[in-house]
Amino acid sequence: MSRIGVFVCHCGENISATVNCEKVAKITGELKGVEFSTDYKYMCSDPGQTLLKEAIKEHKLDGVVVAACSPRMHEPTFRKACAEAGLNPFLCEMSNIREHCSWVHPKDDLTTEKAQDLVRVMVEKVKKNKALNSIKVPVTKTALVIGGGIAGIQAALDIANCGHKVIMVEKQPSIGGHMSQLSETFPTLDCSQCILTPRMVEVAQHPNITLHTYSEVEVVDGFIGNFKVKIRKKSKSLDEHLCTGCGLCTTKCPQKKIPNEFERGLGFRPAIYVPFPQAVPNKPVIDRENCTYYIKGKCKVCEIVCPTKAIRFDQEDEIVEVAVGAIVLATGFDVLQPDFFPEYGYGKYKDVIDGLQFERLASASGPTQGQIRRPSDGKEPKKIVFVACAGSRDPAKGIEYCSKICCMYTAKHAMLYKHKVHDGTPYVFYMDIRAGGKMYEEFVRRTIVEDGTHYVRGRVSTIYEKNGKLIVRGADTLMGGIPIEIEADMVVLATAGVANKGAEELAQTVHVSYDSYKFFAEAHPKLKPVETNTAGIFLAGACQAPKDIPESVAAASGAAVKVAALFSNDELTRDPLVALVNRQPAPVFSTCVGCFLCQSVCPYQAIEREEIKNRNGEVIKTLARVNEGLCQGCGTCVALCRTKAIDIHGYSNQQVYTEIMALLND
Amino acid sequence: MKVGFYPGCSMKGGAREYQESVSALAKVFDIELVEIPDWNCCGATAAHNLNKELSLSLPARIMALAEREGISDIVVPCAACYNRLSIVKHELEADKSLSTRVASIIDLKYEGTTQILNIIQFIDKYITDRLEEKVVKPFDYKAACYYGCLLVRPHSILKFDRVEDPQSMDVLVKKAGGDAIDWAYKTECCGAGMSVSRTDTVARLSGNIMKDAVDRAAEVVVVACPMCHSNLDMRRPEINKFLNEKIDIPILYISQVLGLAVGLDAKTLGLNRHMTEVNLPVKPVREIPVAKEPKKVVNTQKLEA
Amino acid sequence: MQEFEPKIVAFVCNWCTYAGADLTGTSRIKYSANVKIIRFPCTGRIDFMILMKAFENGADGIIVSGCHPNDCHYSTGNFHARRRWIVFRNLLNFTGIDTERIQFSWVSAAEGFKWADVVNNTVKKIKEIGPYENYKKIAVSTLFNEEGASNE
Amino acid sequence: MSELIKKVKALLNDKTINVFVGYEKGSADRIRACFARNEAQANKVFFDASCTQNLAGYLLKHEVKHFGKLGILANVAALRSIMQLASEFQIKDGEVYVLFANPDGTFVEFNDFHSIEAYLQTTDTGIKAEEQERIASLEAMSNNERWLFWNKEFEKCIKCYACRAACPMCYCHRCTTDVNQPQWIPVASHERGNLDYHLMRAMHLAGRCVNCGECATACPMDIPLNLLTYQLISPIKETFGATAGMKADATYALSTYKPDDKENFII
Repeated sequence: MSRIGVFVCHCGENISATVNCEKVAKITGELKGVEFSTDYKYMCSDPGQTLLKEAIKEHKLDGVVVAACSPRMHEPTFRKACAEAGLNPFLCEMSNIREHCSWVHPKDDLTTEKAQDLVRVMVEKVKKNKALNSIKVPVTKTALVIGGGIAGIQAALDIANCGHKVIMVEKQPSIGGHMSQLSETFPTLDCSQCILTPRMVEVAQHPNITLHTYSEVEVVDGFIGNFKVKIRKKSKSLDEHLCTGCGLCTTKCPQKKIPNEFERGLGFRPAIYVPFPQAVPNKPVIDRENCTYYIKGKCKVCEIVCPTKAIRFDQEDEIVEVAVGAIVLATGFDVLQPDFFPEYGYGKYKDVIDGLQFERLASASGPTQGQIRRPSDGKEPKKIVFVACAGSRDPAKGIEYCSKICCMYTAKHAMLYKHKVHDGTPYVFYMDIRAGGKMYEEFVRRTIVEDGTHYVRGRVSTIYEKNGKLIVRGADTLMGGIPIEIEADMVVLATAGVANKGAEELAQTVHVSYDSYKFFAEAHPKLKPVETNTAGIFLAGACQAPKDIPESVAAASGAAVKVAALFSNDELTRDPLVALVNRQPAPVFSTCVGCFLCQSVCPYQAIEREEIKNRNGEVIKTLARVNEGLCQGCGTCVALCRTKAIDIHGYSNQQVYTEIMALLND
Repeated sequence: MKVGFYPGCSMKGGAREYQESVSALAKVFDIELVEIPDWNCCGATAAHNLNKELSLSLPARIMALAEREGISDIVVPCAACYNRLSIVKHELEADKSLSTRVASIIDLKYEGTTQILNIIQFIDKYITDRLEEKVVKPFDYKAACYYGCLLVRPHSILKFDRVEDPQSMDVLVKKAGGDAIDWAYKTECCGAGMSVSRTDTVARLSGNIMKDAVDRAAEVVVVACPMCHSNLDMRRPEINKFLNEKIDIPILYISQVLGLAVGLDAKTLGLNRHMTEVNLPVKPVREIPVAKEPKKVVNTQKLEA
Repeated sequence: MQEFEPKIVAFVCNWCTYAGADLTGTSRIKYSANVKIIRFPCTGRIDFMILMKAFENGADGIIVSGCHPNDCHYSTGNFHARRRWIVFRNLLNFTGIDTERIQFSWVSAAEGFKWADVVNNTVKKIKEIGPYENYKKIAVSTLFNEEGASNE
Repeated sequence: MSELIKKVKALLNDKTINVFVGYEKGSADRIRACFARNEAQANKVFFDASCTQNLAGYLLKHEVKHFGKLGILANVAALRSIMQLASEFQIKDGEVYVLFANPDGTFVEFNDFHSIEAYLQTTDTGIKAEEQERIASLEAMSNNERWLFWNKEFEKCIKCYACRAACPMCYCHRCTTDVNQPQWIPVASHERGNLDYHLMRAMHLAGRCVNCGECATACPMDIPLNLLTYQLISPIKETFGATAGMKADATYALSTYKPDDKENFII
């Protein structure tokens, strides 16, 4: 027999003005199993809570119903009070007789009757409540950062500086990402390498950071605080401990004509190479696809010249398994591929290049040592056209979003061009100039006013070559849409920023969701911008959406704080209102039949497979199991389960069934 | 093989050679073109400027008639007619109540089951596979394929291969043995219906098209639209006056190009009907790479004007 | 004769509609007292059998409400619920159960006015169609409180 | 016939299978399922056009499973049952030997799920025209007429659960019917309990029913139970693009979603 206490709150006059609280307390006090009932002016006040606590002790209550405001308001208050009085907090329920009753109905008997009904429902529900304990999950205080661009670097350093271990995985032979390819950065025009490389070195030297370059994440298992990750370290064909990074091998390699990815095809590199001079780690890798030895079976020039005998042709990929408590995704973005723009001749005409290629041309360490030269004949372009929104904001091309960074870098390109080619004429075709940001609008103004860049508002319809010139045809919509043709020497397309190659596969590997453009999805667009729907996995930088450097860094620091907060306790405490699959004595084990139709409804991948084995270790049954660390308690699986093998604490089948019965049968 | 055929007004008038060449080509490939009985005007530009229901009902009636005849595919060689029919089909598909309304106006059952094919889609569906084996006189010329607007736009409805830089006519010309050049005016405006009212505008727009083609050494411009054809062909004196040049390269329909390649004679294809004389230079014979039995070698490519 | 006061039960999700109904209260927008709310974590949790039980126990109308598509607190619960209702509604129609008596809606935490409208319109509609006699007949004729067994 | 028996014997002899689920003639020559484990039993295996039962219903039955490796004489419905069971992780590829009885009288071995999927793509798996008509005629009725129709049908139900036992998809060890905390479905076979039970059964089979019709065949009271689940097949296909029992790795229509699923009743 239950001993339930009912506490009806007047909320000053907020409730009692339309509900007869004394009557509610009296009538509900007569319900079966109610041991004590009372009404009080302000239940949430200190005396009100004291009243509650003392009643629990005095009447040895085993369940409490507070009829007051919305549980969304004061449920935590009263559950805490119960806990302080020694009653399990999950044996306390609230009836919402203010927002759902007194405030929305007039003063009459029906309103009081409704309040009684609402209390009765909770009295019956609380009889089915179970004492629950918070779920404790241990936390491995090591973070995995996937991606070594500026976002990954920032996140790794911030976490490491909080005193936690960080494992960084980078796909390329060096960290640095796209930022290391940039020439100068808007709006201050400081040199990208100059501000980035100290950070890269800091990562390499930080005692808390372990760096795996030329590596990829293959498998992620587990859940918040307890991930198990397999990392494939691709073979560099090199003993990194022996290599001193002298670079002799890279100068002697007979293969010299491989398009250099770092220069975006504007330069060449050998088969054994360091991607760029400031690379971290500054040790070469052998590109096996292009290495003469791996193709033809002989060469080995690098091995011969290596002073420390560090070359290892037979080195194999290595799989490293690590345990981490949190993951930061910072895998960045990519730009559109050439075949996207047949009308712009990108990929067809050598002098139609993309923004990243222009960055390399403008970079002092680039293929032209910072001189603006056109790729076809090396001449200095005297007339140059920049096309903003090349692909972006174009529903016909399937990219409806704004790539956000192009307005600014295009203004920067025009400015850099003008600084380097004084007698040159830059044109910018644009749709809108989106220069929201500190000093951004001023920067664009400078490009237009001081550097005399011709901004033409309109889209380019086509670009074609004629007599050695690139004819750029568009319309000037501010001049009444008149057609405009420019005979340019070079064209730079501000190609749309798109999700990185392999983003979809990675999202599936780490179990995070992604949007229709394959950018990783945040848990809430406003209030949880660096969290994902998978607890313990966070986002930093342009893997989420196109972002500029300051935004990427801010997001990275945000993600790092989330990781640090997670790591601030040895154990994670979670609300126990989670789903569970029932257990029964052998040989049934559970009424779950293992159809796993519930698996795909779970937004959190919390439903796992559990194999029941006999003494010989043979699997005799495979059951679903809810991982308490991942379950967020939505209960969609509960409603789906045909055998009612899954139930959920707090909203159990027994509880909701009883609520309906109580509500409709007075 | 039977395919429905909608000629529209131009096939019966200014572009008779287009119909003649399409029919001749179809015959070579054993395709029977069934003219839709009692067909009417597609409404052209006029109807949809005046009355929405009229502009929907005219093409709907054509398609309804085809349905009644059990025709599943209609080839519509005129790009303007093709455009109207396709857009109406799309609009009626998207709005069932409109479709019901239109059916009551035309007093015919309209299901929207017929496929509307432009000339290129028609060739791709029924001819391309067998084209190369039938080529006896490779069309060995530098050809500028001009698509114009009505064939390719709006892209969201017509879904032509690449809206800004279409390719499919180039592919056909190449299959016929030609050299489809890369040029810049594939989809630029020819001046269209301004032909009569503003001949000067047409001279300028079509002039730019012809100039670029000739500058890139095109020997012929290939089209798939009677309107484009008339502007580039019939307005040649005005074009030449505007350009202050003498451009004399011919404008051929894609059906004529393929017709020549499969060995049809000039008269059958109606080449004599063009305003600008079709005077393609005779080229030295190129060996046709044929795997099976060697084809008859033709020494001269004689064109009767 | 006393006016028919229908019994209407609302099954709502905690994050959107429950909060929206709270806002209705905070905004002091009045609505009919016939509707009583049962809180669920998510529309995804609302088993179709719960609706059957409501009719069986004498409900004349049912409201099922949750977050708008794409707004689910758990990101996808309402999408699954929507599929479930599409199918269940088909089945109910086919078996002659009056689906007019079930009002499905999306009410967000900001839609206090909408919640009042949903409630008032549903009450109005149910008053018009009257008590659910068909279902009550089979329910009442056989009610020998079998459920009592589960209520310890 | 001898060919089939020979095949079954060979399968049993070389231990490919331990038991073959097929048909035999019982008393009064009525066709019934048989479970051949030896030569003598194999000799009784019989097949002709009258053998229409979906034998896949036996595959997960404990009493059959414990014999060991199973072979089955499958019709189209059984093939689809196997696909659906595979998608629900109840049968693994290669676990059951499948001999398909072609309507032309020949027998085909299906060695893997892939070949079953390929075959199902080419064959008619829809519901029969007369069943479609019955559904259409019910749909043409008024709501109240339908209510009366089904009430009358459900009134007959004696809760024998033969429909559940015959259904290849009702393989739960503990049916919700048997749950008593809370008692979702009243035990007694009164109108309310019957309505509850059949609604629940139809919902649990929505998106899973392979339209074999065994439920209606098994019903001793001749309730057209199959119509309940059949009726949901086409809306599920039209709205969600899903058909049960066509692929071994299919996803269940009710545990997936599209953000733009269409409905017209949620305000």
